[in-house]
Amino acid sequence: MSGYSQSEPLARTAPMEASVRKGATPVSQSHRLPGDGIIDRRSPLQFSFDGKTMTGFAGDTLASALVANGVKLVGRSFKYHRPRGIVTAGSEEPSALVEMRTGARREPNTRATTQELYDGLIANSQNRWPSLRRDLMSINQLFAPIFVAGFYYKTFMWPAKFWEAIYEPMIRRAAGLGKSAELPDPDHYDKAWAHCDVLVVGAGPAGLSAALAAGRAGSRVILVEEDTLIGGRLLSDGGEIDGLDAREWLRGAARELVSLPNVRIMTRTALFGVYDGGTYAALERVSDNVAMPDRHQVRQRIWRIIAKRSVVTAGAIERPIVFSGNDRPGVMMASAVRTYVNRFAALPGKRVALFTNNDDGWRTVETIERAGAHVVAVIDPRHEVPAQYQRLVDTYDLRVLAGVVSDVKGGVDGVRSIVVTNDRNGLTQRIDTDCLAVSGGWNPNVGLSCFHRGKPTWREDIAAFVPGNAPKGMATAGAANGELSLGACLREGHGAGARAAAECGAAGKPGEASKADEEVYAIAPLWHVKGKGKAFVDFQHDVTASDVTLAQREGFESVEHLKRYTTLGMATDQGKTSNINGLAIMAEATGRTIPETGTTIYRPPYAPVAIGAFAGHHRDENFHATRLTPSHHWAAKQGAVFVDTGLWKRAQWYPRAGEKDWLESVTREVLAVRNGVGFCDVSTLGKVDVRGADAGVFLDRVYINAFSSLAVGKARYGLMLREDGIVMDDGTTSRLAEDHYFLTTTTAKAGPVMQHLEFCRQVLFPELDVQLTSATDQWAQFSIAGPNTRKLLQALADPSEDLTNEGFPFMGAREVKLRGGVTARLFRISFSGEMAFEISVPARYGAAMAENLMIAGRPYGVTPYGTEALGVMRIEKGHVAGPELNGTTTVDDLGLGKMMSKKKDFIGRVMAGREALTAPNRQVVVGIKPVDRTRRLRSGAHVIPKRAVPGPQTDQGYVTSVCFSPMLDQWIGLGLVERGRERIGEIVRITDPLRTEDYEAEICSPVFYDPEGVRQRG
Amino acid sequence: MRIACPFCGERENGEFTYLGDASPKRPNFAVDGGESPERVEDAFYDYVYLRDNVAGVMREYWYHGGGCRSWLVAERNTITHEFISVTAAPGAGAALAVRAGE
Amino acid sequence: MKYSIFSLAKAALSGHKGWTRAWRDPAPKSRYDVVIIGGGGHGLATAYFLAREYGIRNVAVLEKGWIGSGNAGRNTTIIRSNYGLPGNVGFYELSMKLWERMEQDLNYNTMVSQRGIINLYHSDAQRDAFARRGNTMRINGIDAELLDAVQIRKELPFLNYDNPRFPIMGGLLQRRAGTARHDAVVWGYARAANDRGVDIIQNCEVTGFVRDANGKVIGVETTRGRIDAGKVGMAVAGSSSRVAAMAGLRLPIESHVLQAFVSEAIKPLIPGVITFGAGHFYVSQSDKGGLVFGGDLDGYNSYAQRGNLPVMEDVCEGGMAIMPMIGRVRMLRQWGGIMDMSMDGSPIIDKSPVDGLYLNAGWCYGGFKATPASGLVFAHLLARDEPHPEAALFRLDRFRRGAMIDEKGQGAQPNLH
Amino acid sequence: MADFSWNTQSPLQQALVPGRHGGAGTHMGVTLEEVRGVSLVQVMARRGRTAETIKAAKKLFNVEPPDTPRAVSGRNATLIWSGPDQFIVLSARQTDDQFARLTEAFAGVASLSDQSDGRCLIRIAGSGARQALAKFSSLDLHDSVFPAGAAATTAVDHSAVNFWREPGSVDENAVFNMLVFTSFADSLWHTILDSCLEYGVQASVAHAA
Repeated sequence: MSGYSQSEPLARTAPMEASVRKGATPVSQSHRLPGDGIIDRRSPLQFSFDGKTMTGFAGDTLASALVANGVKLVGRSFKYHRPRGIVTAGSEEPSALVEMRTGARREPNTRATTQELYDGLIANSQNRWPSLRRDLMSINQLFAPIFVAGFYYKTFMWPAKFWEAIYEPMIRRAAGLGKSAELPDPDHYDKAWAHCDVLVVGAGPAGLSAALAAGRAGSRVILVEEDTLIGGRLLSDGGEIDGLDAREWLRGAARELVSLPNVRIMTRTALFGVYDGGTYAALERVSDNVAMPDRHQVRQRIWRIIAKRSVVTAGAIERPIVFSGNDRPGVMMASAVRTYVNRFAALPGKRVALFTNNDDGWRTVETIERAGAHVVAVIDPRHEVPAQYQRLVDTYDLRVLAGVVSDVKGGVDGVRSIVVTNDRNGLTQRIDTDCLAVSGGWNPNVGLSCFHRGKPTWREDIAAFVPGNAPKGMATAGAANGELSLGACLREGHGAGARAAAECGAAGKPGEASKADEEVYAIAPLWHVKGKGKAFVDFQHDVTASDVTLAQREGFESVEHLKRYTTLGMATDQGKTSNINGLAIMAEATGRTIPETGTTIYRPPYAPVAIGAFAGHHRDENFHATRLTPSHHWAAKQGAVFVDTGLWKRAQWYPRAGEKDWLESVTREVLAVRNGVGFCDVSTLGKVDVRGADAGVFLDRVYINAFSSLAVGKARYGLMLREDGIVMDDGTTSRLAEDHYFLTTTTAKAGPVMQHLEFCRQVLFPELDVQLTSATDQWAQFSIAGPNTRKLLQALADPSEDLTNEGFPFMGAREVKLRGGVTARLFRISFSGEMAFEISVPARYGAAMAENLMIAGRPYGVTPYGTEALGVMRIEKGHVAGPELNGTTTVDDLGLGKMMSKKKDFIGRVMAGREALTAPNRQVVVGIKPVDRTRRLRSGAHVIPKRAVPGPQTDQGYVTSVCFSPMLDQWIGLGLVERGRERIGEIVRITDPLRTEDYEAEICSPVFYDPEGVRQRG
Repeated sequence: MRIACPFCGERENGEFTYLGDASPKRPNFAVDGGESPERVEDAFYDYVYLRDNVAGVMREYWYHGGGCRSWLVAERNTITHEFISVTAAPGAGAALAVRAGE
Repeated sequence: MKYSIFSLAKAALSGHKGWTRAWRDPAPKSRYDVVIIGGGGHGLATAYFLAREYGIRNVAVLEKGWIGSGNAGRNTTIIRSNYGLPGNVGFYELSMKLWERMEQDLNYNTMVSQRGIINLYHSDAQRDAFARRGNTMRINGIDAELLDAVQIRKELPFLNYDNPRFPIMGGLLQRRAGTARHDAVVWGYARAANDRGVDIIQNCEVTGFVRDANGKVIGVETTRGRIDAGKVGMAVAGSSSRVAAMAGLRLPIESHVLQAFVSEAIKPLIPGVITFGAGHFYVSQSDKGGLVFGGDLDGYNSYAQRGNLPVMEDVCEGGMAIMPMIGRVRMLRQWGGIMDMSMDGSPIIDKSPVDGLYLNAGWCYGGFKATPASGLVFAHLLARDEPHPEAALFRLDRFRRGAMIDEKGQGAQPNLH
Repeated sequence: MADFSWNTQSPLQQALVPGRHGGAGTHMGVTLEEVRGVSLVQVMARRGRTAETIKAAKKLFNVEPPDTPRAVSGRNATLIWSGPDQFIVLSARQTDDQFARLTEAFAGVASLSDQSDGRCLIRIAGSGARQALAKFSSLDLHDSVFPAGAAATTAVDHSAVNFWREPGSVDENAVFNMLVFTSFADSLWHTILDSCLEYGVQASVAHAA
């Protein structure tokens, strides 16, 4: 569980997964600054990027380490394969995506800006061939004039066959970014729950204030932060709070929060979704900062956080400006430049140009100059220097240019120079620089507040959208709410935290809000600098300003059409840096305002989440829980082969040495039962204790036949319908006492039937005195069948028990004492058609029962049998089961119409009478025997008239269940056949095109064996 | 989604199963009560198949099968997923109850 | 303006300034022969076929938002005709045949990609059910193959065959199935219908029906005024009950939310469509590289177009069960669509009990693959006042008669279909 | 003929390996324990007989059964709320007629069902217990919400579980009890164990006294 990570050791040692190329001497950190920064210079870390070994420090991200090593080129773009560098320092990064790790742990599209550096880290660039510097796919740029938005909808249509054969494979190969691993993910994941009163999202100044206020007030607080450290922009921009240096204040705030037992801080934890009922989802990156998770530790963990209130203080994202060449490596957001210099002591450029349309961008000047680098020019379209920054101009003798950046020159090695155009007199000049810092203003992070389809509202003064109707219980504060000054963040955060705590009933005092300057933030919106050359809106998907205007010309004016037609904002960054610019350009093109144009729907997850994390523990053998029968381990010892039926593992058959296949084993088991005695664990059948004065009346209403008339000590076969008249389930139910029935269901329907019975009890017939308890797991139940069953039982039962036909007639049910002092429930019912009993003992005796049945039955060659033999015998007897009770068959279809009581109402009675369900041409259950006795019959084969041609008109039904019948010595089956019962003896054609089989078969009675039922009464 | 079971308190919806609209009432007729089969079938057809499918607050059945096994009647807004109320079915527990509709 | 590589190249020379609107943006006329409510794939296809096949060109398609803003733009783009029951079998095959010539018909690349669908089975019972269905398909002249584990391994070597839980035993394959670019289908039909004179009117919400003395529907009230119509057809799956209620109708339909997900773009990994038989997971890979996947309904009535966590988890668990190598691939987007869940899982295309009002509803999650056929048969119904032969069983009264078309055998419980 | 021997078997006989599992150092953050030899009886009041049921219980156990999700200790038994107007009687299994005698005591006022073999009792405690539980239980186990004696019927891995915090167990010594379905026990044990491994687990078997 994540604690407060600044008090954790920054670097964990772990074995390296694939070794960084040793020998190669690491590149020195050419762009690492001497200044402080929040990195641990005592722990140097080695890593490799595209096979080149470099070093960084604990506390670095991969991006900051690359910056420190002077690396500019990091990736290639999606469509044109243009060289791309690092644009931001956060999870909004559109360009610096890398393939992390190798082999089974290879992980595509990881943002270098959020990946913590660790010793032995291996990263590679992606979407390039053969190499990042010499990417032949960049030939696509030559076709750029053709590859405009939506071009593929207009071509690749002729000839039709070419699409799958040629065009599409080509497009698919070119598309996509990184490569997924090809081996199963070796790491573990889990999912956990957390509960709190107040959830604070984002640990910047606003979030810390909110957490402090709510925590002091005494409410249960969870503070989540996606970064490894708390502090947000304080870590990059510093400032002064309560007269203290920001970092000093931060340490104090951290100390206080940690001291509050009701506050829990979760770093490396990104909130990604807001769901119903105050459910929030977050991803904790537990081990992504090491090469391999520790033993017993997970890679990532998903948190479902249940909160009464939430305060979203997720900050804001700096906005690029759209101008020609704005995607060149070395063009970086101004705030990112400050982060790399101040937090990571890494210098993105030595001769930095700044292009900003707002006051905040000007902060960058001091950062660069103090770092010993030089600001070659500040380009501000506002034509005047903000008052509070005039001093900078004097101090550093700044070159300030009124106008815009109209072009950027450079290549794979990054920016070389920029062209500045004075938008008033049109004069241009070229300025040499190795880094262009850009600030187009700030977009508050409105995503989380819009996940319930809320619409953000436009604020003209900051030229940005702010949260609109946020989900119930959510408040937003600070930059996330459009308050961009440090002072306002502290004030708003504190207020929101205090309010949330109060709403949760916290009685304590929230204390005072910390104070800081509320600097003015002035901005003159600038979305797009018109001009020649490609001006990018969406860096990752290569959507340019002209793509947006083309979409507009073709009528794709709705923002959703724009998105879908140009793929703007559909890349892995979900348009965090591009959407607003895109719709601003669309607004301009359509002459609408930005709020009129509106935003696309914000959709979770806020940042992409590994699929493995969502699965958590539930994979491989834990994909679903497994249910074991009481005799499971015993059966396993006998070498049983198990089959999955629902969640259960059941013994399918018990192979013996020398048997060549399953059929031989199953046939042996059947013959052993028919000629001697065998037993089978049927504990998986659903069992329900039905008790109460009205138990009988209740069963009369849920079954089609009567049960109130059933005598104590007797069992009866029952059928249940759904209210729509279709058969739901069947089973035998016994009356053990006046007010106690023991009901059984099929294995598959145990759960649904229990739910249905409770519905009948609590909703439909609440006046009845009935109590229901599931007894499925309480009893180990075995079916014992075969002519020697009675002998076996007499050996097992107490001598005082009369098991003769008179003492225990067919369909009898009662308790019996067994030798050794165990009491069992004995039911004389038969699924196999043989003389048979079912016996139940408490589950703890299940294994002993199996052993004792073997002992008691040894003289009679007792044989354990599995579900296959069970199936064979039920088919030989024509008993219907799952394949016939398929959710579309009626009682009459199954040939059980006689069971339907006419004297009472019961669930499904009325709807069962509808014309189409009682039509004479329905498909009904019959027996089917291939004419050629050597023929193998297969389930799923269809039945058509003898000389007919297969077709929709001649299709008359299909084979539902088949088996090889040892008694008839041929394959037989049950089927659903049109008018089947009128066609007994008719020869039909079985057609099975899937398995290219076609042969004749006879329709016969479904009861193949002992039709008079002599044996089971014997 | 969280559902406040009147017996167990607020729980994950994973503990519950949904059945649907709680407004339709099962027609209650006596066998050989003289009703024409047509009219009885019509009544059941309506009960089994036809739905208001409300966009807004609807009454619906939830079963707390992963909990206290009570059938519940909830009022929930199908546009916002917000629960307005959750009450127990008439026959939940041992409470004396008359048959629905009587 | 005809689309082709040549027109594209020509336009390139002029910096693509020459392209015009793909469809006009007309103001509604006061009367149309046919008004279709709903500018999704089905509504637009219906208009297209009315104009092309039945010569009815005075047609308006009314869309309350932007065309394709409903389920047409929210589905997982799968096309297939692997159904098992009379009614569905012929209808979805008709649709498949229309998909196969769509691009040439529409002069629009809708990226119909027949890369196949494999429904995996994990038990004998599932195999038998697939065998029954596959044979039905073959008997109806539709391609289907039943593969065993060895054959599946040849097709999909990357699946997890060692999964100790519910191992893969085989699958039902339809090679002609696949995917199509869902938005392009909407735009293609819109452009083609527009070229044949159909008015496509966006941001025009129907607020009521205009009825004559006998109760016959003779027009609609909209947010852009009254529009008279000879006939009114509704193709508003997801909102069918709401629109029908304006005419006083109750339908055998519930609205449920179905979620869909897409991963970050990765290099080609999955050839066609795969569905997991022991859990709720199906997946394909888009041409852009994202894994497009989904699973089961959230399970409760909803009009919210967004779902909840348990289903996301359930779906990803299914994915990891058969494709554990996608564990580190990230889910990029999650969204929800509102399904018209009918009481037997099959659609309703029929005259409504109200004269002049025609229904095209109850698509459950079969709507996208049905788009072309739905348009054709609904156009037939509107033009001829009798059901198209391939839609003869999709009648509204089938529930009353007991003639349900219930592929899953779940009965009148929409959230189980 | 010689009598048959009826050895009993726990559903965890294979899954539960007594001893230490997981963990980094010597610290064992969680203790996992299966309690064998228990008698479990589900008591459900008959329609309109709740009052009589409570009276009968009071007479037998010298304590009123909980009418809200709680567990109370009575004479030789713990009564655990398991739903409206119903509770589970947990006691040590002694004689075979235990269930019969209880049934007699509640005759006519409540329906009883013997669940002694239908459920498996697992106890989890230790400093890491709550953190481990958070991975498989959606319950809020904070002292203020789930104090000693609190009970819940809930689901773990989609399987119904009777869950309660041992009456009188406080702070670090909080003990959480789980009654899981017998057929699920083996599978759930692995889920629970996996959730505990990172904290270090001491697994053992206990017998109800």
